[in-house]
Amino acid sequence: MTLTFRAKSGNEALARVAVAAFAAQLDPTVEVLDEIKTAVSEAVTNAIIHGYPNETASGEIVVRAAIDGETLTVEVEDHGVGIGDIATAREPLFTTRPDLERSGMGFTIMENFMDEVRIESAPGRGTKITMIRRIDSPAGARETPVN
Amino acid sequence: MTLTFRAKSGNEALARVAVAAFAAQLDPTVEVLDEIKTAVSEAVTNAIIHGYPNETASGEIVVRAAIDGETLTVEVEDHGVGIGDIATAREPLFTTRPDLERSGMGFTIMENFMDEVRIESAPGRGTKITMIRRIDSPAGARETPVN
Amino acid sequence: MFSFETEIRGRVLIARVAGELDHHTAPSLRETLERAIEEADVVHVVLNLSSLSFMDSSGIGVILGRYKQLSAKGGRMVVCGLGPTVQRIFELSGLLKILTVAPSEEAALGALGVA
Amino acid sequence: MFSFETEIRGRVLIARVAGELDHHTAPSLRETLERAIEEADVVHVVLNLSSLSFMDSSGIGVILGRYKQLSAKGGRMVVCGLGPTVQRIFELSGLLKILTVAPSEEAALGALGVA
Ligand SMILES: Nc1ncnc2c1ncn2[C@@H]1O[C@H](COP(=O)(O)OP(=O)(O)O)[C@@H](O)[C@H]1O
Ligand SMILES: Nc1ncnc2c1ncn2[C@@H]1O[C@H](COP(=O)(O)OP(=O)(O)O)[C@@H](O)[C@H]1O
Repeated sequence: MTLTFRAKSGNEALARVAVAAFAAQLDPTVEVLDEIKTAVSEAVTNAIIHGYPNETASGEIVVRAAIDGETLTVEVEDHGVGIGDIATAREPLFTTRPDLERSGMGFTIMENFMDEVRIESAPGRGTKITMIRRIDSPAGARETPVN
Repeated sequence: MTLTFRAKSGNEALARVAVAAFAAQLDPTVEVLDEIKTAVSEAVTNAIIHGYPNETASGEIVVRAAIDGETLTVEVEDHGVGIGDIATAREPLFTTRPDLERSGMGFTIMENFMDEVRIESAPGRGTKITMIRRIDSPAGARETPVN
Repeated sequence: MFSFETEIRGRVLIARVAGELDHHTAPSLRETLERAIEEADVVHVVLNLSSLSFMDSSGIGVILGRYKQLSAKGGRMVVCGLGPTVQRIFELSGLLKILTVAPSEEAALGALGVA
Repeated sequence: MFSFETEIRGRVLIARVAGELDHHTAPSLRETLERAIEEADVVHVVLNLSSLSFMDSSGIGVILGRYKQLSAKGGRMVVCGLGPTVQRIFELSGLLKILTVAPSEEAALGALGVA
Protein backbone atom coordinates (compact mmCIF):
# COMPACT_ATOMS: atom_id res chain seq x y z
CA MET A 1 0.00 0.00 0.00
CA THR A 2 1.00 3.60 -0.51
CA LEU A 3 -0.43 6.41 1.57
CA THR A 4 0.20 10.05 0.72
CA PHE A 5 -0.92 12.87 2.98
CA ARG A 6 -0.14 16.43 3.97
CA ALA A 7 2.62 17.00 6.50
CA LYS A 8 0.34 18.36 9.17
CA SER A 9 -0.11 17.46 12.78
CA GLY A 10 -3.13 15.20 13.22
CA ASN A 11 -2.08 12.92 10.37
CA GLU A 12 0.29 10.87 12.57
CA ALA A 13 -2.68 8.74 13.66
CA LEU A 14 -3.84 8.22 10.06
CA ALA A 15 -0.44 6.85 9.08
CA ARG A 16 -0.09 4.46 11.99
CA VAL A 17 -3.63 3.03 11.78
CA ALA A 18 -3.26 2.48 8.03
CA VAL A 19 0.02 0.61 8.46
CA ALA A 20 -1.47 -1.38 11.35
CA ALA A 21 -4.52 -2.34 9.27
CA PHE A 22 -2.22 -3.39 6.46
CA ALA A 23 0.08 -5.38 8.76
CA ALA A 24 -2.94 -7.12 10.31
CA GLN A 25 -2.93 -9.65 7.47
CA LEU A 26 0.16 -11.20 9.06
CA ASP A 27 -1.80 -11.77 12.29
CA PRO A 28 0.67 -10.01 14.59
CA THR A 29 0.05 -10.03 18.32
CA VAL A 30 -1.38 -6.86 19.85
CA GLU A 31 2.05 -6.05 21.27
CA VAL A 32 3.87 -6.42 17.97
CA LEU A 33 1.22 -4.24 16.32
CA ASP A 34 1.70 -1.61 19.04
CA GLU A 35 5.44 -1.59 18.44
CA ILE A 36 4.96 -1.17 14.68
CA LYS A 37 2.45 1.64 15.26
CA THR A 38 4.88 3.37 17.59
CA ALA A 39 7.79 3.15 15.13
CA VAL A 40 5.60 4.50 12.30
CA SER A 41 4.37 7.29 14.54
CA GLU A 42 7.96 8.30 15.34
CA ALA A 43 9.01 8.43 11.69
CA VAL A 44 5.90 10.32 10.58
CA THR A 45 6.08 12.77 13.49
CA ASN A 46 9.70 13.47 12.53
CA ALA A 47 8.72 14.13 8.92
CA ILE A 48 6.00 16.54 10.07
CA ILE A 49 7.99 18.44 12.71
CA HIS A 50 11.58 18.23 11.50
CA GLY A 51 11.14 17.62 7.77
CA TYR A 52 8.81 20.56 7.28
CA PRO A 53 9.57 22.95 10.14
CA ASN A 54 7.97 25.80 8.23
CA GLU A 55 4.34 25.02 8.99
CA THR A 56 2.79 27.20 6.33
CA ALA A 57 4.79 25.63 3.52
CA SER A 58 4.18 22.04 4.53
CA GLY A 59 4.64 19.36 1.92
CA GLU A 60 3.62 15.78 1.43
CA ILE A 61 4.61 12.62 3.23
CA VAL A 62 4.53 9.22 1.55
CA VAL A 63 4.19 6.03 3.56
CA ARG A 64 4.69 2.73 1.73
CA ALA A 65 4.15 -0.67 3.28
CA ALA A 66 4.78 -4.05 1.73
CA ILE A 67 4.70 -7.63 2.93
CA ASP A 68 6.99 -10.30 1.62
CA GLY A 69 6.42 -13.64 3.30
CA GLU A 70 6.45 -12.77 7.00
CA THR A 71 8.43 -9.57 6.58
CA LEU A 72 6.86 -6.14 6.77
CA THR A 73 8.73 -3.24 5.21
CA VAL A 74 7.57 0.32 5.89
CA GLU A 75 9.01 3.41 4.23
CA VAL A 76 8.32 6.95 5.41
CA GLU A 77 9.48 9.60 2.98
CA ASP A 78 9.42 13.38 3.05
CA HIS A 79 10.86 15.96 0.69
CA GLY A 80 11.70 18.39 3.45
CA VAL A 81 14.91 19.88 4.86
CA GLY A 82 16.80 16.60 5.25
CA ILE A 83 19.33 15.58 7.92
CA GLY A 84 22.91 16.84 7.75
CA ASP A 85 24.55 14.51 10.28
CA ILE A 86 22.71 11.19 10.35
CA ALA A 87 25.00 9.52 12.90
CA THR A 88 24.33 12.27 15.44
CA ALA A 89 20.60 12.29 14.70
CA ARG A 90 20.44 8.57 15.55
CA GLU A 91 21.96 9.07 19.02
CA PRO A 92 19.61 8.56 21.95
CA LEU A 93 18.44 11.85 23.49
CA PHE A 94 19.76 13.94 20.58
CA THR A 95 17.17 16.44 19.41
CA THR A 96 17.30 19.74 17.58
CA ARG A 97 13.89 20.73 19.02
CA PRO A 98 14.07 20.72 22.82
CA ASP A 99 11.83 23.82 22.58
CA LEU A 100 9.01 21.48 21.45
CA GLU A 101 9.80 19.08 24.34
CA ARG A 102 11.07 16.51 21.84
CA SER A 103 12.95 13.81 23.73
CA GLY A 104 15.43 12.76 21.07
CA MET A 105 14.24 9.15 21.47
CA GLY A 106 12.49 8.76 18.11
CA PHE A 107 15.22 6.88 16.26
CA THR A 108 16.08 4.83 19.34
CA ILE A 109 12.46 3.66 19.59
CA MET A 110 12.32 2.85 15.86
CA GLU A 111 15.52 0.81 16.20
CA ASN A 112 14.28 -1.06 19.25
CA PHE A 113 10.80 -1.78 17.89
CA MET A 114 11.82 -2.79 14.36
CA ASP A 115 14.45 -5.30 13.22
CA GLU A 116 16.20 -2.87 10.92
CA VAL A 117 16.06 0.90 10.35
CA ARG A 118 17.73 2.58 7.38
CA ILE A 119 18.00 6.35 7.03
CA GLU A 120 18.61 7.99 3.67
CA SER A 121 18.71 11.76 3.81
CA ALA A 122 20.27 14.75 2.13
CA PRO A 123 20.02 18.39 3.23
CA GLY A 124 17.48 20.24 1.12
CA ARG A 125 16.29 17.03 -0.51
CA GLY A 126 14.42 15.16 2.18
CA THR A 127 14.52 11.98 4.19
CA LYS A 128 13.50 8.39 3.64
CA ILE A 129 13.28 6.01 6.60
CA THR A 130 13.01 2.30 5.79
CA MET A 131 11.97 0.01 8.62
CA ILE A 132 11.81 -3.77 8.46
CA ARG A 133 10.08 -6.09 10.89
CA ARG A 134 9.67 -9.81 10.75
CA ILE A 135 6.30 -10.94 12.05
CA ASP A 136 5.94 -14.54 13.18
CA SER A 137 2.33 -15.51 12.80
CA PRO A 138 1.13 -17.31 15.91
CA ALA A 139 1.01 -21.02 15.04
CA GLY A 140 -2.33 -21.98 13.62
CA ALA A 141 -3.85 -18.56 14.08
CA ARG A 142 -3.08 -17.48 10.55
CA GLU A 143 -6.05 -18.04 8.27
CA THR A 144 -5.49 -19.37 4.78
CA PRO A 145 -5.63 -16.40 2.42
CA VAL A 146 -9.10 -15.71 1.03
CA ASN A 147 -8.76 -14.69 -2.66
CA MET B 1 -4.89 11.79 1.56
CA THR B 2 -4.39 9.24 -1.18
CA LEU B 3 -4.23 5.52 -0.46
CA THR B 4 -3.26 3.02 -3.14
CA PHE B 5 -3.46 -0.73 -2.55
CA ARG B 6 -3.89 -4.03 -4.33
CA ALA B 7 -7.42 -5.14 -5.20
CA LYS B 8 -7.40 -8.09 -2.89
CA SER B 9 -9.83 -9.19 -0.23
CA GLY B 10 -8.59 -8.20 3.20
CA ASN B 11 -7.83 -4.66 2.11
CA GLU B 12 -11.43 -3.46 2.61
CA ALA B 13 -10.63 -2.90 6.30
CA LEU B 14 -7.45 -0.95 5.46
CA ALA B 15 -9.40 1.46 3.26
CA ARG B 16 -12.19 2.13 5.72
CA VAL B 17 -9.96 2.63 8.77
CA ALA B 18 -7.71 5.00 6.82
CA VAL B 19 -10.67 7.13 5.68
CA ALA B 20 -12.11 7.04 9.21
CA ALA B 21 -8.79 8.16 10.71
CA PHE B 22 -8.63 10.97 8.15
CA ALA B 23 -12.26 12.04 8.73
CA ALA B 24 -11.66 12.05 12.50
CA GLN B 25 -10.24 15.58 12.25
CA LEU B 26 -13.82 16.83 11.69
CA ASP B 27 -14.85 15.27 15.02
CA PRO B 28 -17.76 13.23 13.66
CA THR B 29 -19.95 11.27 16.05
CA VAL B 30 -19.32 7.52 16.29
CA GLU B 31 -22.47 6.92 14.24
CA VAL B 32 -21.48 9.27 11.42
CA LEU B 33 -18.04 7.65 11.34
CA ASP B 34 -19.69 4.20 11.14
CA GLU B 35 -21.79 5.33 8.21
CA ILE B 36 -18.76 6.70 6.37
CA LYS B 37 -16.83 3.48 7.03
CA THR B 38 -19.72 1.43 5.71
CA ALA B 39 -20.03 3.49 2.51
CA VAL B 40 -16.27 3.24 1.89
CA SER B 41 -16.36 -0.49 2.56
CA GLU B 42 -19.15 -0.91 -0.04
CA ALA B 43 -17.30 1.01 -2.73
CA VAL B 44 -13.98 -0.74 -2.07
CA THR B 45 -15.59 -4.20 -1.89
CA ASN B 46 -17.23 -3.49 -5.26
CA ALA B 47 -13.89 -2.51 -6.77
CA ILE B 48 -12.30 -5.72 -5.47
CA ILE B 49 -15.10 -8.15 -6.43
CA HIS B 50 -16.73 -6.55 -9.45
CA GLY B 51 -13.96 -4.32 -10.78
CA TYR B 52 -11.37 -7.10 -10.85
CA PRO B 53 -13.37 -10.34 -11.08
CA ASN B 54 -10.30 -12.17 -12.34
CA GLU B 55 -8.52 -12.69 -9.04
CA THR B 56 -5.13 -13.59 -10.45
CA ALA B 57 -4.91 -10.42 -12.54
CA SER B 58 -5.97 -8.04 -9.81
CA GLY B 59 -5.08 -4.42 -10.17
CA GLU B 60 -4.83 -1.38 -7.97
CA ILE B 61 -7.45 0.62 -6.15
CA VAL B 62 -6.97 4.28 -5.31
CA VAL B 63 -8.88 5.91 -2.44
CA ARG B 64 -8.66 9.69 -2.12
CA ALA B 65 -10.14 11.67 0.73
CA ALA B 66 -10.24 15.42 1.14
CA ILE B 67 -11.81 17.82 3.57
CA ASP B 68 -13.06 21.24 2.62
CA GLY B 69 -14.58 23.11 5.53
CA GLU B 70 -16.99 20.58 7.02
CA THR B 71 -17.33 18.55 3.85
CA LEU B 72 -15.62 15.20 3.37
CA THR B 73 -15.16 13.94 -0.19
CA VAL B 74 -14.07 10.34 -0.78
CA GLU B 75 -13.19 8.89 -4.17
CA VAL B 76 -12.77 5.17 -4.80
CA GLU B 77 -11.27 4.39 -8.17
CA ASP B 78 -10.43 1.16 -9.97
CA HIS B 79 -9.18 0.46 -13.48
CA GLY B 80 -11.15 -2.72 -13.81
CA VAL B 81 -13.98 -3.93 -16.02
CA GLY B 82 -16.28 -0.93 -15.54
CA ILE B 83 -20.08 -0.79 -15.41
CA GLY B 84 -22.14 -0.97 -18.60
CA ASP B 85 -25.52 0.14 -17.27
CA ILE B 86 -25.03 2.49 -14.33
CA ALA B 87 -28.75 3.17 -13.78
CA THR B 88 -29.48 -0.53 -13.34
CA ALA B 89 -26.43 -1.07 -11.12
CA ARG B 90 -27.74 1.63 -8.76
CA GLU B 91 -31.08 -0.14 -8.25
CA PRO B 92 -31.64 -1.69 -4.83
CA LEU B 93 -31.18 -5.48 -4.84
CA PHE B 94 -29.60 -5.51 -8.31
CA THR B 95 -26.46 -7.63 -8.34
CA THR B 96 -24.53 -9.50 -11.00
CA ARG B 97 -23.01 -11.79 -8.37
CA PRO B 98 -25.80 -13.60 -6.50
CA ASP B 99 -23.42 -16.60 -6.58
CA LEU B 100 -21.22 -14.74 -4.06
CA GLU B 101 -24.31 -13.95 -1.94
CA ARG B 102 -23.99 -10.28 -2.84
CA SER B 103 -27.17 -8.51 -1.85
CA GLY B 104 -27.28 -5.74 -4.45
CA MET B 105 -27.53 -3.19 -1.64
CA GLY B 106 -24.08 -1.63 -1.97
CA PHE B 107 -25.06 1.50 -3.91
CA THR B 108 -28.25 1.90 -1.88
CA ILE B 109 -26.22 1.93 1.34
CA MET B 110 -23.69 4.40 -0.11
CA GLU B 111 -26.55 6.70 -1.15
CA ASN B 112 -28.25 6.49 2.22
CA PHE B 113 -25.11 6.98 4.28
CA MET B 114 -23.56 9.77 2.22
CA ASP B 115 -25.10 13.04 1.03
CA GLU B 116 -24.14 12.53 -2.58
CA VAL B 117 -22.82 9.60 -4.63
CA ARG B 118 -21.52 10.03 -8.18
CA ILE B 119 -20.60 7.09 -10.40
CA GLU B 120 -18.31 7.51 -13.40
CA SER B 121 -17.63 4.28 -15.24
CA ALA B 122 -16.85 2.93 -18.68
CA PRO B 123 -16.66 -0.73 -19.70
CA GLY B 124 -13.04 -1.84 -19.95
CA ARG B 125 -11.80 1.42 -18.40
CA GLY B 126 -12.84 1.22 -14.78
CA THR B 127 -15.02 2.94 -12.24
CA LYS B 128 -14.74 6.01 -10.04
CA ILE B 129 -17.17 6.51 -7.17
CA THR B 130 -17.26 9.97 -5.59
CA MET B 131 -19.03 10.28 -2.25
CA ILE B 132 -19.65 13.49 -0.36
CA ARG B 133 -20.68 13.85 3.24
CA ARG B 134 -21.13 16.99 5.28
CA ILE B 135 -20.02 16.53 8.88
CA ASP B 136 -21.36 18.93 11.47
CA SER B 137 -18.87 19.13 14.26
CA PRO B 138 -20.60 18.88 17.61
CA ALA B 139 -20.75 22.41 19.07
CA GLY B 140 -17.66 23.20 21.07
CA ALA B 141 -16.15 19.75 20.65
CA ARG B 142 -13.99 20.74 17.73
CA GLU B 143 -10.54 21.68 18.83
CA THR B 144 -8.76 24.56 17.23
CA PRO B 145 -6.37 23.16 14.64
CA VAL B 146 -2.88 22.46 15.96
CA ASN B 147 -0.30 23.50 13.31
CA MET C 1 -10.58 -8.72 13.83
CA PHE C 2 -13.53 -11.03 13.37
CA SER C 3 -14.68 -14.05 15.37
CA PHE C 4 -17.80 -15.92 16.34
CA GLU C 5 -18.86 -18.73 18.62
CA THR C 6 -21.83 -21.05 18.29
CA GLU C 7 -23.84 -22.90 20.88
CA ILE C 8 -26.69 -25.37 20.46
CA ARG C 9 -29.67 -25.19 22.83
CA GLY C 10 -32.29 -27.73 21.94
CA ARG C 11 -33.30 -27.05 18.35
CA VAL C 12 -31.77 -23.58 18.34
CA LEU C 13 -28.31 -22.63 17.13
CA ILE C 14 -27.00 -19.49 18.81
CA ALA C 15 -24.26 -17.64 16.91
CA ARG C 16 -22.46 -14.81 18.73
CA VAL C 17 -20.57 -12.67 16.27
CA ALA C 18 -17.80 -10.23 17.22
CA GLY C 19 -15.68 -7.70 15.34
CA GLU C 20 -15.88 -6.69 11.70
CA LEU C 21 -18.15 -8.58 9.30
CA ASP C 22 -17.26 -7.75 5.70
CA HIS C 23 -16.55 -9.43 2.37
CA HIS C 24 -13.27 -10.82 3.70
CA THR C 25 -14.60 -12.27 6.95
CA ALA C 26 -18.11 -13.33 5.80
CA PRO C 27 -17.14 -16.71 4.24
CA SER C 28 -16.08 -18.30 7.53
CA LEU C 29 -19.39 -17.35 9.18
CA ARG C 30 -21.37 -18.45 6.13
CA GLU C 31 -19.73 -21.87 5.96
CA THR C 32 -20.17 -22.63 9.64
CA LEU C 33 -23.82 -21.58 9.72
CA GLU C 34 -24.60 -23.28 6.41
CA ARG C 35 -23.27 -26.60 7.67
CA ALA C 36 -24.96 -26.29 11.06
CA ILE C 37 -28.36 -25.56 9.52
CA GLU C 38 -28.00 -28.59 7.28
CA GLU C 39 -28.10 -30.74 10.42
CA ALA C 40 -31.57 -32.12 11.09
CA ASP C 41 -31.70 -31.10 14.75
CA VAL C 42 -31.03 -27.39 14.16
CA VAL C 43 -34.33 -25.70 13.28
CA HIS C 44 -33.91 -22.09 14.41
CA VAL C 45 -31.03 -19.63 14.60
CA VAL C 46 -30.40 -16.81 17.05
CA LEU C 47 -27.87 -14.30 15.78
CA ASN C 48 -26.39 -12.23 18.59
CA LEU C 49 -24.71 -9.17 17.06
CA SER C 50 -24.07 -7.26 20.28
CA SER C 51 -20.28 -7.55 19.90
CA LEU C 52 -20.26 -6.69 16.21
CA SER C 53 -18.20 -3.54 15.66
CA PHE C 54 -18.77 -3.23 11.91
CA MET C 55 -20.96 -4.75 9.21
CA ASP C 56 -21.50 -3.84 5.57
CA SER C 57 -23.78 -5.35 2.94
CA SER C 58 -21.69 -8.52 2.89
CA GLY C 59 -23.47 -9.29 6.17
CA ILE C 60 -26.87 -8.92 4.50
CA GLY C 61 -25.88 -11.61 2.01
CA VAL C 62 -24.85 -14.11 4.70
CA ILE C 63 -27.94 -13.45 6.82
CA LEU C 64 -30.38 -13.55 3.91
CA GLY C 65 -28.80 -16.76 2.62
CA ARG C 66 -29.22 -18.47 6.01
CA TYR C 67 -32.73 -17.08 6.39
CA LYS C 68 -33.72 -18.77 3.12
CA GLN C 69 -32.06 -22.01 4.20
CA LEU C 70 -34.00 -21.94 7.48
CA SER C 71 -37.32 -21.01 5.86
CA ALA C 72 -36.99 -24.00 3.53
CA LYS C 73 -37.00 -26.27 6.57
CA GLY C 74 -39.66 -24.34 8.45
CA GLY C 75 -37.28 -22.66 10.88
CA ARG C 76 -36.91 -19.05 12.00
CA MET C 77 -34.12 -16.59 12.53
CA VAL C 78 -34.14 -14.14 15.43
CA VAL C 79 -31.50 -11.41 15.74
CA CYS C 80 -30.48 -9.34 18.74
CA GLY C 81 -27.89 -6.74 19.64
CA LEU C 82 -28.25 -4.46 16.60
CA GLY C 83 -26.30 -1.21 16.85
CA PRO C 84 -27.77 1.90 15.19
CA THR C 85 -25.84 1.62 11.90
CA VAL C 86 -26.47 -2.11 11.54
CA GLN C 87 -30.14 -1.45 12.36
CA ARG C 88 -30.30 0.98 9.42
CA ILE C 89 -28.61 -1.52 7.10
CA PHE C 90 -31.21 -4.11 8.14
CA GLU C 91 -33.96 -1.56 7.53
CA LEU C 92 -32.71 -0.48 4.08
CA SER C 93 -32.31 -4.06 2.89
CA GLY C 94 -35.72 -5.23 4.07
CA LEU C 95 -34.21 -7.69 6.60
CA LEU C 96 -36.15 -6.01 9.40
CA LYS C 97 -39.39 -7.04 7.72
CA ILE C 98 -38.60 -10.73 7.48
CA LEU C 99 -36.58 -11.37 10.64
CA THR C 100 -37.64 -11.13 14.25
CA VAL C 101 -35.60 -8.63 16.23
CA ALA C 102 -35.31 -9.29 19.96
CA PRO C 103 -33.95 -6.94 22.64
CA SER C 104 -31.60 -9.58 24.09
CA GLU C 105 -30.37 -13.13 23.58
CA GLU C 106 -32.67 -14.39 26.33
CA ALA C 107 -35.64 -12.66 24.71
CA ALA C 108 -34.61 -14.18 21.35
CA LEU C 109 -34.53 -17.65 22.89
CA GLY C 110 -37.85 -16.93 24.59
CA ALA C 111 -39.38 -15.98 21.25
CA LEU C 112 -38.38 -19.41 19.98
CA GLY C 113 -39.84 -21.18 23.00
CA VAL C 114 -36.47 -22.00 24.59
CA ALA C 115 -36.03 -21.20 28.27
CA MET D 1 -9.35 9.98 20.40
CA PHE D 2 -7.53 11.48 23.37
CA SER D 3 -8.80 12.76 26.67
CA PHE D 4 -7.80 13.16 30.28
CA GLU D 5 -9.32 14.18 33.58
CA THR D 6 -7.62 15.63 36.60
CA GLU D 7 -8.48 15.46 40.28
CA ILE D 8 -6.82 17.12 43.24
CA ARG D 9 -6.38 15.14 46.49
CA GLY D 10 -4.57 17.12 49.10
CA ARG D 11 -1.23 18.10 47.60
CA VAL D 12 -1.46 15.53 44.83
CA LEU D 13 -2.76 16.09 41.31
CA ILE D 14 -4.10 12.90 39.73
CA ALA D 15 -4.22 12.90 35.92
CA ARG D 16 -6.05 10.01 34.23
CA VAL D 17 -5.13 9.86 30.58
CA ALA D 18 -7.12 7.94 27.95
CA GLY D 19 -6.68 7.20 24.24
CA GLU D 20 -3.76 8.12 22.01
CA LEU D 21 -0.99 10.39 23.25
CA ASP D 22 1.11 11.66 20.35
CA HIS D 23 2.57 14.88 18.95
CA HIS D 24 -0.91 16.10 18.03
CA THR D 25 -2.60 15.42 21.35
CA ALA D 26 0.34 16.10 23.72
CA PRO D 27 0.01 19.93 23.88
CA SER D 28 -3.38 19.88 25.65
CA LEU D 29 -2.06 17.55 28.36
CA ARG D 30 1.15 19.55 28.70
CA GLU D 31 -0.62 22.85 29.12
CA THR D 32 -3.07 21.58 31.72
CA LEU D 33 -0.39 19.86 33.80
CA GLU D 34 2.03 22.74 33.44
CA ARG D 35 -0.51 25.21 34.79
CA ALA D 36 -1.66 22.90 37.59
CA ILE D 37 1.90 22.29 38.80
CA GLU D 38 2.53 26.03 38.88
CA GLU D 39 -0.08 26.27 41.64
CA ALA D 40 1.50 26.35 45.09
CA ASP D 41 -0.73 23.65 46.60
CA VAL D 42 0.08 20.96 44.01
CA VAL D 43 3.32 19.25 45.03
CA HIS D 44 3.08 15.74 43.55
CA VAL D 45 1.54 14.22 40.43
CA VAL D 46 0.05 10.76 39.89
CA LEU D 47 -0.20 9.84 36.22
CA ASN D 48 -2.70 7.03 35.64
CA LEU D 49 -2.07 5.60 32.16
CA SER D 50 -4.31 2.54 32.46
CA SER D 51 -6.69 3.81 29.76
CA LEU D 52 -3.93 4.92 27.40
CA SER D 53 -4.22 3.00 24.13
CA PHE D 54 -1.15 4.45 22.43
CA MET D 55 1.86 6.58 23.29
CA ASP D 56 4.98 7.48 21.32
CA SER D 57 8.03 9.55 22.29
CA SER D 58 5.91 12.71 22.36
CA GLY D 59 4.67 11.33 25.68
CA ILE D 60 8.22 11.10 27.01
CA GLY D 61 8.65 14.80 26.33
CA VAL D 62 5.51 15.80 28.24
CA ILE D 63 6.29 13.54 31.18
CA LEU D 64 9.96 14.51 31.42
CA GLY D 65 9.03 18.19 31.21
CA ARG D 66 6.57 17.88 34.10
CA TYR D 67 9.02 15.74 36.09
CA LYS D 68 11.57 18.56 35.90
CA GLN D 69 8.95 21.12 36.88
CA LEU D 70 8.01 19.02 39.93
CA SER D 71 11.61 18.30 40.92
CA ALA D 72 12.31 22.03 40.94
CA LYS D 73 9.68 22.46 43.66
CA GLY D 74 10.64 19.31 45.56
CA GLY D 75 7.68 17.21 44.33
CA ARG D 76 7.50 13.70 42.91
CA MET D 77 5.78 11.99 40.01
CA VAL D 78 4.34 8.50 40.35
CA VAL D 79 2.95 6.63 37.32
CA CYS D 80 0.65 3.63 37.17
CA GLY D 81 -1.16 1.57 34.53
CA LEU D 82 1.75 1.08 32.10
CA GLY D 83 0.99 -1.34 29.26
CA PRO D 84 3.86 -3.48 27.93
CA THR D 85 4.77 -1.19 25.00
CA VAL D 86 4.58 1.98 27.08
CA GLN D 87 6.66 0.22 29.74
CA ARG D 88 9.38 -0.41 27.12
CA ILE D 89 9.28 3.20 25.97
CA PHE D 90 9.73 4.31 29.59
CA GLU D 91 12.61 1.86 29.95
CA LEU D 92 14.40 2.92 26.76
CA SER D 93 14.14 6.60 27.60
CA GLY D 94 15.36 6.24 31.16
CA LEU D 95 12.02 7.42 32.62
CA LEU D 96 11.77 4.19 34.63
CA LYS D 97 14.92 5.18 36.53
CA ILE D 98 13.70 8.59 37.64
CA LEU D 99 9.98 8.01 38.19
CA THR D 100 8.25 5.78 40.70
CA VAL D 101 6.04 3.15 39.08
CA ALA D 102 3.10 1.92 41.14
CA PRO D 103 0.84 -1.07 40.45
CA SER D 104 -2.38 0.95 40.85
CA GLU D 105 -3.66 4.46 41.46
CA GLU D 106 -4.30 3.65 45.13
CA ALA D 107 -0.77 2.35 45.51
CA ALA D 108 0.53 5.49 43.79
CA LEU D 109 -1.39 7.68 46.22
CA GLY D 110 -0.18 5.51 49.07
CA ALA D 111 3.44 6.01 47.96
CA LEU D 112 2.84 9.76 48.26
CA GLY D 113 1.32 9.42 51.70
CA VAL D 114 -2.28 10.08 50.61
CA ALA D 115 -4.95 7.67 51.83
N1 LIG E 1 12.41 13.58 8.67
C1 LIG E 1 13.37 14.38 9.20
N2 LIG E 1 13.75 15.50 8.59
C2 LIG E 1 14.70 16.31 9.12
N3 LIG E 1 15.32 16.06 10.28
C3 LIG E 1 14.99 14.95 10.96
C4 LIG E 1 14.00 14.05 10.47
N4 LIG E 1 13.88 13.03 11.35
C5 LIG E 1 14.75 13.27 12.35
N5 LIG E 1 15.42 14.43 12.12
C6 LIG E 1 16.48 15.00 13.00
O1 LIG E 1 16.97 13.99 13.86
C7 LIG E 1 16.83 14.40 15.23
C8 LIG E 1 16.59 13.17 16.10
O2 LIG E 1 15.35 12.57 15.81
P1 LIG E 1 14.61 11.66 16.88
O3 LIG E 1 15.56 10.64 17.42
O4 LIG E 1 13.38 11.12 16.26
O5 LIG E 1 14.26 12.63 18.09
P2 LIG E 1 13.20 13.86 18.21
O6 LIG E 1 12.15 13.72 17.15
O7 LIG E 1 12.66 13.72 19.57
O8 LIG E 1 13.99 15.12 18.01
C9 LIG E 1 15.71 15.39 15.22
O9 LIG E 1 15.74 16.26 16.33
C10 LIG E 1 15.95 16.12 13.90
O10 LIG E 1 16.95 17.10 14.02
N1 LIG F 1 -16.37 -1.06 -9.23
C1 LIG F 1 -17.22 -1.78 -10.00
N2 LIG F 1 -16.79 -2.35 -11.16
C2 LIG F 1 -17.63 -3.06 -11.94
N3 LIG F 1 -18.93 -3.27 -11.63
C3 LIG F 1 -19.42 -2.75 -10.49
C4 LIG F 1 -18.60 -1.98 -9.62
N4 LIG F 1 -19.36 -1.58 -8.58
C5 LIG F 1 -20.59 -2.08 -8.80
N5 LIG F 1 -20.65 -2.78 -9.93
C6 LIG F 1 -21.84 -3.45 -10.50
O1 LIG F 1 -23.00 -2.90 -9.88
C7 LIG F 1 -23.77 -3.93 -9.27
C8 LIG F 1 -24.50 -3.41 -8.08
O2 LIG F 1 -23.57 -3.02 -7.06
P1 LIG F 1 -24.03 -2.96 -5.53
O3 LIG F 1 -25.27 -2.15 -5.42
O4 LIG F 1 -22.86 -2.49 -4.73
O5 LIG F 1 -24.41 -4.45 -5.16
P2 LIG F 1 -23.51 -5.77 -4.96
O6 LIG F 1 -22.08 -5.38 -4.69
O7 LIG F 1 -24.11 -6.45 -3.78
O8 LIG F 1 -23.63 -6.56 -6.23
C9 LIG F 1 -22.78 -5.04 -8.99
O9 LIG F 1 -23.40 -6.31 -8.85
C10 LIG F 1 -21.85 -4.95 -10.19
O10 LIG F 1 -22.41 -5.58 -11.32
